[in-house]
Formats: sequence, structure tokens, C-alpha cells
Amino acid sequence: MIQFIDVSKFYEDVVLKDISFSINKGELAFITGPSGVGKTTLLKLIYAETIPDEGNITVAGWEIRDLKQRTIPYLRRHVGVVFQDFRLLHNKTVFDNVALALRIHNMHPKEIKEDVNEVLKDVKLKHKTNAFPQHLSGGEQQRVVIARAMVSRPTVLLADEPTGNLDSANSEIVMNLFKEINARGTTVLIATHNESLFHHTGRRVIYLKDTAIEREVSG
Amino acid sequence: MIQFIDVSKFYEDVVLKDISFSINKGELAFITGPSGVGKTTLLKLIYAETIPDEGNITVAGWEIRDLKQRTIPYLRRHVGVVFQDFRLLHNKTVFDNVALALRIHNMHPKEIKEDVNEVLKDVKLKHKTNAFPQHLSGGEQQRVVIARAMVSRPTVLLADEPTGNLDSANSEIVMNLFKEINARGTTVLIATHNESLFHHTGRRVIYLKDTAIEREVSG
Amino acid sequence: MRVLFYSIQSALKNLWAEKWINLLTAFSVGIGLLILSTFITVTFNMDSVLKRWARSFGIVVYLDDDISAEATDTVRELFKQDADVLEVNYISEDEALRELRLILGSEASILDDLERNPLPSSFELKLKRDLLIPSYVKKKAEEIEEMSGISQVQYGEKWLASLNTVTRIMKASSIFLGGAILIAIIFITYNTIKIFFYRRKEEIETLKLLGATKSFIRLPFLLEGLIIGIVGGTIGSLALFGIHSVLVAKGLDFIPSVRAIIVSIPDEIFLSVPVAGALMSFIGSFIAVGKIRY
Amino acid sequence: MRVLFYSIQSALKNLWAEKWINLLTAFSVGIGLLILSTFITVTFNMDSVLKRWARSFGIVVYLDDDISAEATDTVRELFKQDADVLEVNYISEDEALRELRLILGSEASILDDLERNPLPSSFELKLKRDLLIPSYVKKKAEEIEEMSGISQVQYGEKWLASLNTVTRIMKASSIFLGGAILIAIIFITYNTIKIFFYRRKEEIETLKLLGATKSFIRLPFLLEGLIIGIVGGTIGSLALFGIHSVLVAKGLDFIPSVRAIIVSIPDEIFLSVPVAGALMSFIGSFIAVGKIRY
Ligand SMILES: Nc1ncnc2c1ncn2[C@@H]1O[C@H](COP(=O)(O)OP(=O)(O)OP(=O)(O)O)[C@@H](O)[C@H]1O
Ligand SMILES: Nc1ncnc2c1ncn2[C@@H]1O[C@H](COP(=O)(O)OP(=O)(O)OP(=O)(O)O)[C@@H](O)[C@H]1O
Ligand SMILES: [Mg+2]
Ligand SMILES: [Mg+2]
Repeated sequence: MIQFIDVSKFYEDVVLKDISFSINKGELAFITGPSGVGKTTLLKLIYAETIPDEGNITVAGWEIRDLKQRTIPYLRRHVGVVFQDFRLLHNKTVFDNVALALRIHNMHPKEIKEDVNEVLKDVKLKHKTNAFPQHLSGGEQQRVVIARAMVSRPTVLLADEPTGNLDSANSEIVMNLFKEINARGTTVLIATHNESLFHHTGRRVIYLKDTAIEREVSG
Repeated sequence: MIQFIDVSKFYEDVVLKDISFSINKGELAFITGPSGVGKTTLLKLIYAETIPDEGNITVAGWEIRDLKQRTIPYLRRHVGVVFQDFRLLHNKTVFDNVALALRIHNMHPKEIKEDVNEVLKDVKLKHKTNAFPQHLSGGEQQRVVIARAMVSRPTVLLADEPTGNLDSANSEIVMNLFKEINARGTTVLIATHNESLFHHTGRRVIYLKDTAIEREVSG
Repeated sequence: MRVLFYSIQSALKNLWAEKWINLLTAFSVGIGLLILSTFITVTFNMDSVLKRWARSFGIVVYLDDDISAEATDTVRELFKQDADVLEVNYISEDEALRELRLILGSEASILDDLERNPLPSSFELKLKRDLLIPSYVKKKAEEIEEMSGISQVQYGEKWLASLNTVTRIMKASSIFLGGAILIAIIFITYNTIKIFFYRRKEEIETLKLLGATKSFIRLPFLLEGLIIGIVGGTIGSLALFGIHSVLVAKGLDFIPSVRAIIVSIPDEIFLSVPVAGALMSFIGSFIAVGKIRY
Repeated sequence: MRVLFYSIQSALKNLWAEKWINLLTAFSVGIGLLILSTFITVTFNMDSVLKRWARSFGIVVYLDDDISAEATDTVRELFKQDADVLEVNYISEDEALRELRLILGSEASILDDLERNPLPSSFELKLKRDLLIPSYVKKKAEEIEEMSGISQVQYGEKWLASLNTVTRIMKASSIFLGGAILIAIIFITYNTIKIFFYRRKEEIETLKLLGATKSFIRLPFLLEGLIIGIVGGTIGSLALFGIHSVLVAKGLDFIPSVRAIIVSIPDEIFLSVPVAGALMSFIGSFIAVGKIRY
């Protein structure tokens, strides 16, 4: 589903160097490593917010290299992202923030309403449907972002530090959500430094260190 | 230094009800509780981003109730805040983001330069001085926010989930910074759900639950 | 076609959310178009007035007092064969006197006491429009004066120079002022749409990351510009119509030429103004939205 | 006073960062001021032309052909005592003939053949400026016609009506167009500063939380507006000066009254335009920044 072959990314410094790995369809895997190692960068490469300087990336059958400006939106519709910095719109309600992910598919308003309400129930935010993001706590905002990433039923779900703002109780709720989504067939890739998320799960964990993959283990 | 007397805050629901506590000058204390309990709201009350619906708050000798629009800036100059949502300016470099906290004091450019460079060294971001925030990792951004809150040597330092984006190694670096600032005489109040931050520190911890203070203990 | 539906919905919502700034934009566009269309109308009418004036410009060739009928015919034939000359009119002594009588009006009675007609006969020549250049006309007049049987050649020398200057200044200022106002109109919409664009910059970035196509992002802004332009144009058009109606109703017969400049207005302009407004504003919002890159 | 230093620094930096939009704003403000100042100049000159015309307006009172010298004196005294009358001029038969001779110019020779002067003597009356209302003048003329020794009273009835209409229309359109352009100018700057304000909205929110005072936040925007206005006004002023110079150089002596309208221009206007630009733009940016609340 996701394949990296000798991928490198440089900014001022080398951030990622000769990264190769592949995540299979239906898998749920983790990427971990210290702050600033390149976890977010790696995810950005997957949904084409940034392009690799070397190597090849394939996502859900799309060759990132060969994507035209015009086709990037269509790739992104297959990739749901829980952004580390949320990217919620402050002038839109929780409902509209989540609905946006469906509106850009030009879905029918009635279907949108049904789907959004369902997913807000899943993340336990039904009671905040008409609230604005800046009126939510950090943990509540985190869950809105997860809802938005889920609602369009993407082929691939990327989550960047999805429990950074959550206490352990809420972290568990969110992790259970990811497992459920994964069980329905979505490939899930989670970037986190929170080791308790993957300890004793038996899922694959990719450890990044100093621009390279250090090891891959079962957590 | 910080005193709450029967403070209540309502949004659509009751968020905080009859909160009373006081933090002494030179103390380092924690506020904890589940997501959405009102930790951020409590901090906002301290730096007057929002006003209490009931009760009295005193901060560094200022009575929040009686503050005039005109005097709010002067209170805030005594209160450094590490915002949960960072509030970094994307069109300014790391240096300028931190310097801003001094520019509003109308400090001399030369002094500003010295102070900013020093504090960036403290948070281990000297090499990112001229980078832009969106080019930083989540953890690096977190540390820029801490640097900005520290640089003006506030009387009170508030930190809202300051380790949410940090792995354990970086969390420790940051916590040591807070201890140092505190040792220099600044009163520090940290809101977090990360129990490992206050376990076995012997510092005071205020537990919030369902709109009220559940208990105060030594962590 | 649900993209269009969402775009229209979004455009209308945004227009309504910022109704004051939008109204002010439309109003400014309207003012610009009002000034522009007034200016165009005046220029347009002025031009036809100038054409009329140019048509009335004649070289008066006075014949010798004692010229014979044959000699007069010879001169007439020469003029008729001249390619520069558009029209030749013979004014006999009697006609000249009759014209003078008309000019004098109520005081014409003084002519009754005359014993003989003191006026000479003359030819009035009209030159082709594009030959009405001061230097050329001067040369022509001198040539004619050399001919036999001619006593004197007269024409409005200063008048002709002024005609030329006015024509040239009008053309130059049409281009300058017209262009400047058009740029200003485009800019006004550009500015407003740019505000909206910046205000929603974060939203746009997020939309891109969520997989929105370019047209999904751009269409609302373009539609907003278009609507602002149409409303602005309509305001301008109505204002023009109002002012024009007032002027006509007041029956300004102060200076006939001024009246001609103000009063005659082509009907098409009332439709053209909103169309021009829509076009300019569309261009403005098109530039404001700019290139969208992923 | 380091606030001011930082504000100027920040304003200049922002102005430079967005130089195109700022230049376009200044340019639009300039165009607006150019149109406005041209319009004011024309109105101003037009007004003095109208005043001159009004001064030249006279009622011509023709006396009976066979009136005696004493009767003429009586009539003159009556006019002189009339409070409405500003000036009384007696034109004898001989003077009337001399004037006609001037009017006829080169064709005056026809008058040489006259045996007796057919023209009547007359008084020309000038009325007070504020009495030049069509209905009042009409009544006056009728009263005079009743007096003994008077054969006929003549004055430009239509002309007077037009003078009144023109004056009224000019006043109305001054207020309307002038006001509209001023609003448009204020709006243009408002719009641009609003863009900057929105673009830095996040920054402003953050500055507030960091403890910035209101003036620290507002000053840069107000300074930007001020500078844009001054630059725009200077553009407008230079354009006005340029156009005026060209018109004067071309020596437009086409229609003397038009010449008078275009050519005379008070020097102060070249300074007033930048000042007006600065003021309008300052108002625009002041509104754009709005009230800052903590
Ligand atoms: N657009 C960019 N331009 C320049 N440097 C960048 C850019 N984006 C990231 N970097 C740098 O690349 C490195 C990796 O950043 P990245 O955000 O991928 O780290 P991360 O593993 O997600 O860290 P964290 O756990 O703190 O979020 C950092 O040092 C960052 O400063
Ligand atoms: N401006 C507001 N308007 C309405 N409701 C608000 C506003 N700010 C906060 N709330 C609500 O108040 C409650 C407490 O929010 P707060 O941000 O203080 O929680 P928190 O303890 O910081 O949570 P977290 O750990 O998730 O950051 C939440 O339910 C939130 O939705
Ligand atoms: Mg990251
Ligand atoms: Mg919080």
C-alpha cells in the first residue's frame, strides 16, 4: 500500500537518507524516533505535501514522482491525515470542519450530514457538533482532527502524534478507534514518540534515528 | 503570587466551579486532570484572556477583576505563557518570534539580540535561529514557545501541556529548564496530563475533576 | 456540477458575511464606472461635435468686385477638380446681403437704407476632414490667393489650430484617464478579493491538503468578484441614468454645444457599464486568486 | 519613543514587502484625487466664470424714439433710486451705432451708406447678483415696461434660466461626485490596510497575549495608511500639474470660456492634494484597524 525505495529528503540538512520500507494493505504500523528525526517529514512525503529529493514512493498505486499538479488532489482523497498541528478552521464549527473533507468530494449534503454525525459519535464529540474549535480543549480538538481524517473512509490513514494532547484514558479511546478503522480494511500508519502506544501490541514499529531507519520490530 | 478565591467560569456548560487555591511566590506547581476538564481555561483566567464569571483572582498583585483594557498588557508582561497551541508566527524566524516578546517592551535591539540568543541556547535551538516555524518539527516548535515565554524573565510562567510534542528525553530537558527558571525566583505553573512529569518530584499538584478541585497533593 | 453549486453557495455566504466591504467595493467600482462612462459619453459626443464643427469649417474665397461670369465659372471648375476640396458653394452678392440680414436680426432695418450692395461675391470651400491640418490649410489658402480673379482668402486660422489641439488632447486624455480608471477598478476588486483570499488562506491550505481541486478553491472567489462587478456596474449604470435624466429634464439650453455634449447618450452604454464592471472585477479577482499550487 | 521607531520600521518593512499592492493603492488614491482635484478646479473656475457671466447680464430698456432729454433724466433717476439696480448705463443712439460697427467688423462699411441713425437710445441695467432669479427678473421687466417713455424691455430669458440651472446642477454634482470620490478613496486605503490587518491577524492576537499595548499594534498600520496617502496624493498632484502644464502650453484659445475653466488653477491645490490624500488614507486605515480589544 505504501512503499519507500531509497528515499532521501534534504532541507538545509539531510533529514531522511535512503529510507526503504513498505507497509502492506490492511496493516497498522508505527513510526517512532526522537523529536526532529523526520517522522512528520516522512508522512508529508506520503500525501505529497513535500516531494522526495531521491528515491521512489508509491502510495495506493500512485507513483508520487509522476504525479501532476492536477492529480495530487485525487491522491489526497485516498489519504486521511491527522495533522500534528491540527489544521482546524477557526471560523467553522466542528461539524463543518469535518464535513469539509466530504464537500470537496462534491458529496450530497444529506449524505454528508449522516456521515459526519456518525463519525462525531465515534470520537465522542456529538455534544460539540456546533462548537467552534477555539472553544474546545486541546484533547477535543485532537479528536475533531481524527474525525475529519476518518470521515471520507480513506484507503490510507496517517496519524501524526495523535495522542500528544490526550491523557491515557482518551489515548486508549483514540487507539481503539484506529484499530477499528484498521479492522475495516484501512491501512494505518501512526507517528509517535509515545512508546506506550505500541508496547505489547504486536504491531510493526519502524524506529528512525539520525536520518535513517534504525530497526523494525514488533512492538 | 497567584490566588483564586471561589472562581467560577461558565461557557455553555459550567467549566470551573468555586475554585480556590493559591500559589506562593517562587513555587513550582502542577495542574492536572482529564482532557476538557478546564486546565487551559484556568491558565487563561490568570493571564486575562478570559474573565471569571464569579470569584476573585489576584496575580502578582493585580486584581484581575479591576483590570482596565489599558492595563491588561502590563499584567501580561509579567506572565510568560507556553501556549498549548503554540501561537508561533509563521512569517517570522525563530529569532524574531522570540524577540517579539521583548520588542513589545520597547527594549533596545542590541539587548534583545543578546537575550534571545542566550535563551535559544538554553532550549538547544541555536542552530535553528533563522529557521521558520513551519520548517521545524513539532518538538522544536514546542521549545521555541518555551523560549519566548522565558525570554522576558516574567514573574510568573504558565506552561500548558509543554511536553505534549516531546519524547521522554526532550521532556526531561524542558522540565530541567523549568526547574532552573523556578530556581531563579520565577513562579511556575504547569498544566499537564502527563503524570510522569510530577511523579516523585515532591511538588504540589492540583487535581481537577468535573469542574472542581478534587485534591491537592505532593507529587 | 455540484462544484458549481457549492461554489455559488460559498460565494453568496461569503458575500453576505462581509456585506459592508462588498457593498463598498461595488460602490467604488460603480463610481469608477460612472466617471468612466460619463467621460466616454462626453468624449464620444465631443467627437461628434468636433466632427460637426470640422464640417462647418470653410475657406471663404472672396472674388474680385468686377469679375465676369465666365471667370467665376473657371474658378468654380478649378475648385471642383481639386481632389482636396469636398464641397464648393457659390455665394452671390445678393446672398451675402441676405445672410448679413439674418445675422443682424432685429437691427437688419439699417440695411434698408443702403443704395447699393457693398458686399463681394465669394466661394465657400469645404476641405476633406483629414486635411484640416493648420500647416496644410495655410499652404492651400496661399495657393488659392495666387489665382486670378481672387481678391482675398479668409479662414479661421486660430480656430483650426484649436480644433486640432482639442482633438489631440481629447484622444490622449481618453487613453490616459480611461486606462487609469480601468486599472483602478480592477485593483479595487483585486484588493477586496485578496482580503477574502488572505482571510481564508489557512482554509485554502487545509482544503488543498484534504484533496480539494483547484476549481473547488478558486470558483467561489471568482464568483464573488463577478457578482461584485455586476452589482457595481449596475450601481454605476443607474447613477449614470439618473444624472442623465436630471440633465435632460432640466433642459439645459445654455450653450448649445455643451447641451449636445451632455444630452446625447447611446442606450447601449447603460448595458455596457454592468458588463464592463463584471469583466473588470472578474479580471481583478482572477489576479487576486492567482496560481494555486499543491 | 522607541514605540514610534519600531512602528516606522515595521511600517516601512511591510510597505516594502507588499510594494506592488501598495503602489497600486497609492496609484488608485492618486487617480481618485486627480479626478477630484480636476473636478474641484473646474467647479471653482466655472463658478467664477458664472459670476462673470452673471455680472454681464443686463436688462436693456429701449426708450421711445421721440423721448425728451428731461424725460430721459427722470427715467435714469428712477433707476438709480431702485434698490434692486446695481448699475445704470445710458447708451445714446450714436453709441449704439458705434457698437454695431464693432460687431460688424470688416463688414461695417455697409453702415457708411446710412442717411440717418435707425437705432434707439437705451438704458442697460445690472441687477444685484442674488436677484437673478428668472421669476423675479421677469416681474421686474414687466414693471419697467409699464413706465412712461419706455418702448421695449429686453433681456436673455432663456439664458438666465440656464444660468440658474447650471449653478444648481454644479453645486449638486460637486457635493455628490466629490463625496463619492472621497468615500472611494477612503475605502481603497481601508481595503488595503484591512488586507494587511487580516494577514497579520494571528500576529496581532499573539502580540496582545504577549502584552503589547494598543498603540504598539495600531501605529504601524496607521503609518502605512498615511504613507500610502501621501504617495498617492503626490502622484495625483504631479499628474494634475502635468496635465495643467500641457493644457497651458498648448494655449487652448478655442472657446474663451472653456479656456478660463481649464487654465486658471490655484497653486494651493498642488499642496492640498497630498494633504487630502494623507488625511483620507489615514481615515481609511483608522477604520480598517478598528477597535482593539483585549
Ligand atoms: N520545510 C522545512 N524546511 C526546513 N527544515 C525542515 C522543514 N520541515 C522540517 N524541517 C526540519 O527537518 C527535521 C525533521 O522535522 P520533522 O518535523 O519531520 O521531525 P519529527 O520527527 O516530526 O519531530 P517531532 O517529533 O518533534 O514532531 C527538523 O530538524 C526540522 O527542523
Ligand atoms: N471559549 C470557549 N467557549 C465555549 N466552550 C469552551 C471555550 N473554551 C473552552 N471551552 C470548553 O470548556 C471545557 C474545558 O476546556 P479546556 O481547554 O480548559 O480543557 P483542558 O483541561 O485544557 O483540556 P485538554 O487537556 O484537552 O487541553 C471544554 O469542554 C471546552 O470545550
Ligand atoms: Mg512531527
Ligand atoms: Mg488544554
